[in-house]
Amino acid sequence: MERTLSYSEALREALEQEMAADPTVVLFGLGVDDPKAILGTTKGLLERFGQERVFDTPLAEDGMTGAAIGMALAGLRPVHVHIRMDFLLLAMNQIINMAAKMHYMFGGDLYAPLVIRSMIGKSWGQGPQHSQSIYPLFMNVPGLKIVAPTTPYDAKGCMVQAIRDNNPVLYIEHRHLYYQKGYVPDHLYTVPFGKARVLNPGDDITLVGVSQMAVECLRAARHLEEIGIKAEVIDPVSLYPLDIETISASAVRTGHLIIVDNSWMTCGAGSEILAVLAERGLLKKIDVRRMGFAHTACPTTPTLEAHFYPDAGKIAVSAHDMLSPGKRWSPAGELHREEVEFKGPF
Amino acid sequence: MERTLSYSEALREALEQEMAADPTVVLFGLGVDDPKAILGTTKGLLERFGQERVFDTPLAEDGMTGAAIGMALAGLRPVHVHIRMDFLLLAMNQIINMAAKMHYMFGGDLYAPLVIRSMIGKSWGQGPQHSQSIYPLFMNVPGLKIVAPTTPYDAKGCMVQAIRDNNPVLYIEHRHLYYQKGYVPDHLYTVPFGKARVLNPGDDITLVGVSQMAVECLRAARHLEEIGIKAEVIDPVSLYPLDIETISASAVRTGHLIIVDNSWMTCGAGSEILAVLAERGLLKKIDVRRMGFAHTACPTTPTLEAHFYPDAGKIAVSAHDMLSPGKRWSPAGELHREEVEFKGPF
Amino acid sequence: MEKESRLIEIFYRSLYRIRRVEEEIVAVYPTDKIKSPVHLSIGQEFVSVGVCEALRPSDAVFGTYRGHALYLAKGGDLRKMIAELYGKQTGCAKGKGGSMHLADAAHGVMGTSAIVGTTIPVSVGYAYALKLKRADSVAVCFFGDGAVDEGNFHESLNFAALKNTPVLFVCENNFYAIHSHHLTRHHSDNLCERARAYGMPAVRIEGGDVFKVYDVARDHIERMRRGESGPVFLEVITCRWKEHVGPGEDFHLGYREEQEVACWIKGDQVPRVRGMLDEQICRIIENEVEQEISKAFRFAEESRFPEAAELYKDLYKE
Amino acid sequence: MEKESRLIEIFYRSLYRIRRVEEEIVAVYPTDKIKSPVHLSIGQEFVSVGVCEALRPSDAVFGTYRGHALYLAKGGDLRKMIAELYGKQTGCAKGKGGSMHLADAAHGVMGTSAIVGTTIPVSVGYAYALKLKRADSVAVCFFGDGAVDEGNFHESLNFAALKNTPVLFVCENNFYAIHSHHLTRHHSDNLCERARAYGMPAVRIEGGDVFKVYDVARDHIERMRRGESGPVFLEVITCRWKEHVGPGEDFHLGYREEQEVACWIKGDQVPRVRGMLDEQICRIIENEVEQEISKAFRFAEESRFPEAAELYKDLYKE
Ligand SMILES: Cc1ncc(C[n+]2csc(CCOP(=O)(O)OP(=O)(O)O)c2C)c(N)n1
Ligand SMILES: Cc1ncc(C[n+]2csc(CCOP(=O)(O)OP(=O)(O)O)c2C)c(N)n1
Ligand SMILES: [Mg+2]
Ligand SMILES: [Mg+2]
Repeated sequence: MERTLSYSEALREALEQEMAADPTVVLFGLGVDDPKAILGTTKGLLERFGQERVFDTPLAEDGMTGAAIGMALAGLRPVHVHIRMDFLLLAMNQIINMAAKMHYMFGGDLYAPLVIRSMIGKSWGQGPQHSQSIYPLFMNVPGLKIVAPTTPYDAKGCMVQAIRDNNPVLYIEHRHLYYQKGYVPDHLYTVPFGKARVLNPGDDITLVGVSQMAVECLRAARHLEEIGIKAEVIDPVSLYPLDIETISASAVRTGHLIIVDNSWMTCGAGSEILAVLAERGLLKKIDVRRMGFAHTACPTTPTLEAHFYPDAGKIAVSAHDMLSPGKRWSPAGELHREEVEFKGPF
Repeated sequence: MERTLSYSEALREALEQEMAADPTVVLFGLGVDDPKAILGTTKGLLERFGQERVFDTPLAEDGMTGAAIGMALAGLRPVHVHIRMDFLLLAMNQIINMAAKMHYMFGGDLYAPLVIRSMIGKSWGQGPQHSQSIYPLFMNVPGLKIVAPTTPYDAKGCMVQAIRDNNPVLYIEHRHLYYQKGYVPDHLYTVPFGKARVLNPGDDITLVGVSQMAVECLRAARHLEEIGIKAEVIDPVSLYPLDIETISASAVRTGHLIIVDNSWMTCGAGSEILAVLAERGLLKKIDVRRMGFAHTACPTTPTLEAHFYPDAGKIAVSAHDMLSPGKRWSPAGELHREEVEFKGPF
Repeated sequence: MEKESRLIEIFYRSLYRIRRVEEEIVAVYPTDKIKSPVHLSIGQEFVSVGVCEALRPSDAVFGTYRGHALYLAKGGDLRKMIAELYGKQTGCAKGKGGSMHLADAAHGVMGTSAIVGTTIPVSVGYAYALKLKRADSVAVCFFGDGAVDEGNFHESLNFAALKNTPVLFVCENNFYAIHSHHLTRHHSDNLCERARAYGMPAVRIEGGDVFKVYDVARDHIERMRRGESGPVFLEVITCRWKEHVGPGEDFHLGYREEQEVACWIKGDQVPRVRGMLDEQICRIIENEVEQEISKAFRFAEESRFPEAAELYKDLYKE
Repeated sequence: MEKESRLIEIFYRSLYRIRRVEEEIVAVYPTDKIKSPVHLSIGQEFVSVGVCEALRPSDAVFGTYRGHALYLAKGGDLRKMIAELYGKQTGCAKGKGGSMHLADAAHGVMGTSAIVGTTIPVSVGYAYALKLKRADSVAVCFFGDGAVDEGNFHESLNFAALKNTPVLFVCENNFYAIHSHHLTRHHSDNLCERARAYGMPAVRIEGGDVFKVYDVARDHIERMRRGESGPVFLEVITCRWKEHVGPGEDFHLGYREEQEVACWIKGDQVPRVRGMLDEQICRIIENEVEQEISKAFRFAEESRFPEAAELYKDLYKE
């Protein structure tokens, strides 16, 4: 039988196995060694690898990012953990002014392999400062790699790849993905960056979902299936490098494309994908839309939050509307909200 | 005769007149009171308004941005100056986590009118950390207004508007614009945000240039004119809110659109503009391209820097290539490098 | 004496009110009516009460996600706070901020933030403006021992001392940032020494006495009002009884001893101050407070949720 | 004695070499062959020389845009540095970094940065790694009095002290950040006191004596190597003779007195150390250095500029 793990277990396993395999890997950040162990993803690592390699830090996002760069320059492979992506806004200086430029600005003489893990918060009133998902800010900047895996399989493989990569890698996790389950091999393996994954094949419309929005797209695909629409769901997995070819080939085939950003849309991943397709002259025959967070800070109250985020229902409605303009439809009954399990083969 | 000022004089005049008109305006930042006076733009203001309203600060970008927010909450209208836009990466926390959300997250109870001036560096080996132009990072974030005026007229009018605006405004200046000359009325006036400016009318192709790239587009238009191509040059002036209508109407009319970002292109202003046009279904008949910084850190040596930036010559070649694919052409003789003077009426 | 006992009543009312409000939050929380993380001040109320009683409505306070006590002690509207926790349109942030983002400009509550350390420089800028305006008001910033780690703390104290702004920094040192002990984040237990190095007086208050907090705060604040003092740093040793976030206890996690908290429960200021007053008076106060609280919860329950049209409202100020 | 004079020779060579290299930069600058902002260390060389003579090649240094002296004192390749200033392919950063971004990993020059304060935490992380690896090497971070203002300074010193990492912080206090005096940015002239508050020894060296710098640095560094010391803060008082950026002087700007600089010129370490050596020996050293310098400039002149294909190279490490 296939071995099934949750996303968070996959992440933990990647860290544990790679730390065992490579003694230069160190793991730190607020709470990595505490009883909650970053929702379990660092559980047991302190005990196994000791407090020199697994340690808590002061609240000092920029300073600790600089320290991570220094460790990397000295030959370690640091993994720096942030329990909210919002906190990266305190570390932009070291991430963008230093890490992203380290190799280039010294003409290749220095390099800084480091992994920055950060988690996207959502719902239960996380509110304006605890729910941001600012990957578009990093996509703009050359010198970084950015991954936002969705499946447990990719969570593990991308983490191993991120640690082994010789460049700064932003590894983006969404809290709501932590309980997703799926096939995860027990050995160490890597998932190469720059290859999107087709989570569901289909010929009628292409749905691209970033991070947890890939799950919403999958759910939307189920609703659409009920009315005979076959949606292809694509998870970009890595945002830089971005696998535009897979997206573009699918969109050309289906003629309809919705990109669902897990962030604000202005200058977002959706904008970038549409811009590339436009430059290639592919949009003459493809209908396109973007979805994403409402252009406002994230409100705390659930009634407004529901309007703030795209979800399976809204995506399905939008897809249907694109294919049958003017006809009204909305998914019948309860929305598909059950956990989606990811099956291989990968 | 028309009254002509340089961009930097216009900026200085805006500050001086508005500070005289409104005693709540305060101006601070590293070097605002020093002999170089931010390339002259703060000259004489210390003497006229005193050191409580015009003051130097410690090197503390995030802290001083927080302080600016506090002053704004207390009823002042702070203008915080950064001599390089790169330094804003140290202040992202206060700008994005606080200023951008201040009004919304307190349900309208608080608001923080503040102006953040920052200058984009270019050439003479400014290099990777002194030439960044990170406005796309801010465009992604709701709650900010962003202007990057090109003409002296707009420099003054936008500064007055920025100060009077009740929201955080990023005011972006490009060093190379400082010596541009143009018509500037001597009285106080505002330039409303969200209205693009057509710097040169034309029917064959639309060139949109952000900040100093608008000047490069104007120069490109002169080259193109020599071979009978009439390029419409549009300066968005404000990036958020963005006047998509003016751009879109022009592009629909000319059928050809090049957007020249004054930054990296991935998730840039060009991406956003193309995405909006694509969603509106306008790209079925318009050919589009983006230009911008090479996707790399900015190299110091002039030979590589020349390849890093778009310029009038490259823009003209690209425009020509779009209109006459396959035919080779490049601007004859010396490139138009003379200062472009901006004429009204505005 | 008369005045003294008046003061004690005021303190008791404030302490009792905050404690009871948070106890009600604990009681309601399991119903999921409050869909927002709550960081309770239970056990730490004396810090906000002690300092805020030395303030005027025109003074400004700034705080953190652990902000209920501060909001209430400074005079923030209770009904609006509970409605805010419930995510209702009548909340102080119209449901957009929740427990972590309380403000009430009319009462000088100038905002609480969920990003550690972020309100510190804001308070300094506010104080700078007060000085510029020759106001005799002050700004007070409340933060935890975790905020001390952040660069913002340093930049703020440096600027405050440099410009001699009327700001009181109140560090509520409960020894933990989530589960990290102060001494796993700082080389030594010397926050006051750090503050003094910037050039400002610093006082550490141990023992959890609300009146001591009040006396020290008032003295410094009065000197600031008269322009005789610039910034001052106050470290108040305290203890969080509950878990970092949420309504429960957290001894099962094993990161701290139950004993640490037990000492503080023994020295709890609510019964202590109650003991200084007539039983009769206490009853009246308690009665009034209880009524106010039930009204506030009822108000929250009965208020409507914001409607879709509210989503984009207040992003920009006209 | 023999050893003493050997040491003096080494010091003189290093001081003379750095001074002369920068004088050549001043001479060449008007030709516009160096198309990059240069921040000269003229007058401040003794700090880098004093500290770096106490270091081994395996030790790492980190610096700022004002990094020529540090790069050279630590053993960085002169030819590559000049070629870098010229923007040539043979430069230490292949023309991509220019004067502000020097590195030479082979000699332990682990990078200089144009963003004030940014290398401080990097040096601390580097030192953390050294400790983890049980290496007997140290990390040294050089920065100006301006960097002290930044949050990064605070976060770095706090973490360094907490983890007891072998890092020497060298603050070159020339009293100005561009044109802003130290005391317009700090409440008082007490940087050492600030450092001590984090829990580390701090020493201030006045008077500009290169040997004093060396002695103090060496003592602390040797203790760090033996694991007997954690981080140490060194404040070295110094003076920038030239303008903040560029080859000229800046007395006409009026922000400082010519007199401030004159004192330092009188105490200049280059002639002072020269005076401790035989004229004969000095001549030999000077001759060798001059030849090395002309060769380096010739090398830079003759090297080719990077070609277009280089633009995207080295953005990512394979
Ligand atoms: C900049 C930042 N980093 C990390 C966090 C995560 N976090 C939330 S509360 C907290 C603990 C703060 O402790 P302290 O300042 O002592 O306040 P207390 O909770 O004890 O009142 C942390 C680390 C955050 N909110 N902001
Ligand atoms: C974070 C940041 N803020 C501002 C600047 C602009 N700037 C460049 S050098 C400098 C002065 C720094 O002074 P100091 O640290 O004393 O070094 P010195 O130039 O005296 O050697 C400033 C403010 C910068 N480069 N980085
Ligand atoms: Mg605490
Ligand atoms: Mg200095």
